[in-house]
Amino acid sequence: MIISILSDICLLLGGILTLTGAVGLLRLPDFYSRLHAASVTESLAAPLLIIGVILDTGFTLDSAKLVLIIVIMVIVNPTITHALCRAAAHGRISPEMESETEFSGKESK
Amino acid sequence: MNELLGHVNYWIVIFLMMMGLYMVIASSNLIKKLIGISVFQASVFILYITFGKITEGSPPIITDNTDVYSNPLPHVLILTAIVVGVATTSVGLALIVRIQEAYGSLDEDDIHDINDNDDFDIKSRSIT
Amino acid sequence: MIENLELLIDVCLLTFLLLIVFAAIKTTNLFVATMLFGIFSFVTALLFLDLDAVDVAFTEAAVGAGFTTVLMLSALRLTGAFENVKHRHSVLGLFIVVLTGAALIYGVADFPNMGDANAPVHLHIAPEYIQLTQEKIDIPNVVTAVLASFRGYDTFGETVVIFSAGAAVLLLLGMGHAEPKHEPEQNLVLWVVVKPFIALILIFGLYVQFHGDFGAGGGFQAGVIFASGFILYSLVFGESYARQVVPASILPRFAALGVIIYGLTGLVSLLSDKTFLDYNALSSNPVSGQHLGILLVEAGVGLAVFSTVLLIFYSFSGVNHNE
Amino acid sequence: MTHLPVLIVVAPLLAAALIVLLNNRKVAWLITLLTSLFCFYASVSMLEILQEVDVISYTLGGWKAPFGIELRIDALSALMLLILTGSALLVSIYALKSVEKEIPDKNQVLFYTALLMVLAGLIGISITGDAFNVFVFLEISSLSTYALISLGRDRRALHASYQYLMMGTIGATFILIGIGFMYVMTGTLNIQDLSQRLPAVADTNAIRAAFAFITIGAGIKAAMLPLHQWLPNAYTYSPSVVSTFLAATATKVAVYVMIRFELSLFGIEFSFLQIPFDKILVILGTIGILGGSIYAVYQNNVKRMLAYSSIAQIGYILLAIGLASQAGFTAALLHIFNHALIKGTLFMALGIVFFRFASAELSIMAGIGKTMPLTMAAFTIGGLSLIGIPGTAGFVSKWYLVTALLDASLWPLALLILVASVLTLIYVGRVIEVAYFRPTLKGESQLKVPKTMLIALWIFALSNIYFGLNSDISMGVSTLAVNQLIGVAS
Repeated sequence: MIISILSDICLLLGGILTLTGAVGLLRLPDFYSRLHAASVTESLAAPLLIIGVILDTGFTLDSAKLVLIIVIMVIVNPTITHALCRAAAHGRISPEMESETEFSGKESK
Repeated sequence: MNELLGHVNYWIVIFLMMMGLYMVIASSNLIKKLIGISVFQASVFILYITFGKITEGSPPIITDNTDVYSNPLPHVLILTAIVVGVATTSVGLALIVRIQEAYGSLDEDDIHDINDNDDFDIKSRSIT
Repeated sequence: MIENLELLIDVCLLTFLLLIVFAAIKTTNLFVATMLFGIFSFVTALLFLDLDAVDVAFTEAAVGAGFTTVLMLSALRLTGAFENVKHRHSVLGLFIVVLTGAALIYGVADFPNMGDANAPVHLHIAPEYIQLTQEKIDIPNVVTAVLASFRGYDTFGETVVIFSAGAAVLLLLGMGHAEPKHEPEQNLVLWVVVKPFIALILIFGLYVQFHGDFGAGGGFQAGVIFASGFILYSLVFGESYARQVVPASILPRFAALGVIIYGLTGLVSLLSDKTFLDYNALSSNPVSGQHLGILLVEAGVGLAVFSTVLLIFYSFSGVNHNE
Repeated sequence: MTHLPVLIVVAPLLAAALIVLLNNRKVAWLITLLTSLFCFYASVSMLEILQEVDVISYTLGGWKAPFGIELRIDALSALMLLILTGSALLVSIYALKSVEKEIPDKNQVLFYTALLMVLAGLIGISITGDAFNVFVFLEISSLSTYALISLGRDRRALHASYQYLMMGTIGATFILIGIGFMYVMTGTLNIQDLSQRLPAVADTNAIRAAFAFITIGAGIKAAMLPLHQWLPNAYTYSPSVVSTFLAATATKVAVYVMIRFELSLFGIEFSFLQIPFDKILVILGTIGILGGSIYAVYQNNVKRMLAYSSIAQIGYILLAIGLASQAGFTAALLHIFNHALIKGTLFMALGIVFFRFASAELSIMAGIGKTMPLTMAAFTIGGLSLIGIPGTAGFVSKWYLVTALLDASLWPLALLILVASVLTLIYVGRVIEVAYFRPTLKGESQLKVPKTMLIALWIFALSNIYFGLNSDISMGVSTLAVNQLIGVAS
């Protein structure tokens, strides 16, 4: 019973975080801050969702695989964000200092 | 209502196919055409997989928990078709790279213009 | 309730797909269109998963979302054409599209409802496949059984399709060679993380290759995953190093070898006067014969797909193809 | 020898792989030649077997028919096999020198690989008894075809190949949609099984839509007139060996797919009585004949001229099928066979012209009747056969077509055939006039025409005359095939 409530909470929290991440991705002004918003989804929301699922299904071989996925995500996602940032810096996309919102930002160039 | 629910998948997939086909015909850029055709093919794949689904069925991997398995045959066919699709895409992309090298453009209209010029060159050469 | 939930997820994913394609049509930036296509493939894979097609979903994720996107990006890099500002509106095109759509809508009107267990598709052949797989082949994954044994000839054709795609790309672009000056910039974070991951990816590839009888997976997915390990290596550490590990010139032969392994496995049964690809001939016990046959055939597929995928990647990423 | 049906497909596929493994140009050619020789032998011996049995069935993997894939060779398949393997044999003799000249050294090995895969794909389509398998082998042949076309010297070959890739993929996907629709209504993919299960669900939208999609898909591959845009460029700019082989075989196999699906799968009753497909075919055929011929008259590149002529010939075949009579079907099959001979001859002759002058423009051919007498004589035989002069193969099939038209009391269309023949006379006449009655251009090429090319060309040319004078073989197989088709349907 408690486990199922816990799982629900995890799932709900994960869902909310995903949503905020998505909103951030749309609303934030430049490439770097958008990446920041996306990384929230990656590094917290997704593990939370997976933990929720694990709690719900109980501990089987499948949940071991899910744990592995969490581990991989935790390692890989920051690396990808790092690589993307470097690529952006390499491609001379400068962070926007003013807070003017620009939807089709400079990163498309 | 039942009819509607049972067919809504098909209708959306058909709309997806139409969009893919439109992308092929209406884009003048060769890469976009190729994306369009991949979308078109992928929607056909979804159509096939939809055939194979049984409500409350499980994936066709035999376990002790269930007796209802979705139809494995469409899965096999589409597995083959996906590979064929990728093969086509890669050949198409290779052609695109060569076209860009040879014509300096990936725009179909430009390429047609250049081709017409080539034709004209040959004619004028053969007259002289 | 559950059926409606499945349908709901379905419709949501399909709506996603519609939006993605719409955006892809609208965008004037080819890079964006390519990325959207990658997302499209990935959502398609999710949809397949929801429709119980685990093997297909796996293939779509590995091949469609992974490999195709990498290829398209490499092609974009080579052509350097990222902008595509022209829109053209073709009345004839719209007419053709609407006509096709109308014909499709007309056709599906008679279809049995989605998920109907009494549809003709589920009554003929498919039940026999599930039953025969349990009796004669004795592996849990029916898709693998149908793929490699019942319709093994199709799969042979499929392997040849991949091989011919490799040959076609090689004819068009050549093998290329790595640009010596063009080393990727040194990036310690990537190096540290990627190194163990390449090992993980390769192990995972092998797992998928040999676990195909029991769960989702098989030669195709394994081949792509195995190749993607090398592609990752090449992207992070530089292509010239990757080419030292697996030289491009050996890959066409590997691919051909894969096709030949498949073909010879089929031909062996002719010796004992069984038909082509009849794996019962491979062993005194029909069931273990089937196991052995499927193993060999999947190995051939895996080898052919791995080498072709890597070869195509080399062709696109190398330089100076037209000399 | 019971394994011939599968060996005829697997041999070229494995040979293609073997060529890559060995990676040697001469060996590649030799393997190609031996493989096509074997395939030709196999198809002839299967034709012999078919004199005694109705159909050769071969179940793959030891699974019986609707579960496993079945190879099914009836007289119609055997006719296609004869065309395919015969052309392949001659083309591979011809290829030795032509490929050396036209294809860069580093691509030659893969060229033969692709050629063998096209052959295997087309053979696979012709003998399979499984609807989905048609799609797989269609793609094997198509992918290799795209690569082969793109090897033409002209950069327009690349664009032609891309156009073909687009249209071909749409066509193949349409066929896939059609197969899916049939599958969803019947639950099976085996053609034999489908033809038994279809009548029960024939009166549904889904089956009618399936019919439409398969027809359009095959129509694109066959370059049926409004869907023909890919063909002229593809034939014009591809290397000679490729255009010869494609002109002799590729579109015919697409027509075969159409016949196989519409006559033996959907059945004559469905195709011609429930939906008026015969009328549609007659209209499309007529447009094709006239449109193709008129376009051909205006071309200055002889390869392109012949490409448009091919579109017109597909029109003849479709028109003959559209008559929905025994005579009409026989005429269609005969024309498939004879047209392969005709176009094989013409494109091979052009290939030799191209070999010497690196061009197939009409103006370049001035006076070459004197400098290349053997080549142009063969071209003339092919041309006469295309027009339909008595004593050539082209005459036989046109004669049967006109008789079939008169039987159906469609004399206006019979007149139209005559008009089209006059148009053919005009465009073939233009080439012959330039070749024989214009002064030779200065700067004559010194290249000697290799003997292998001439031998292959003349076998093709003489077969035009042989099958024009003695049509026992072609007629026999065609009649047998038609009887089986009608028998299956009734």
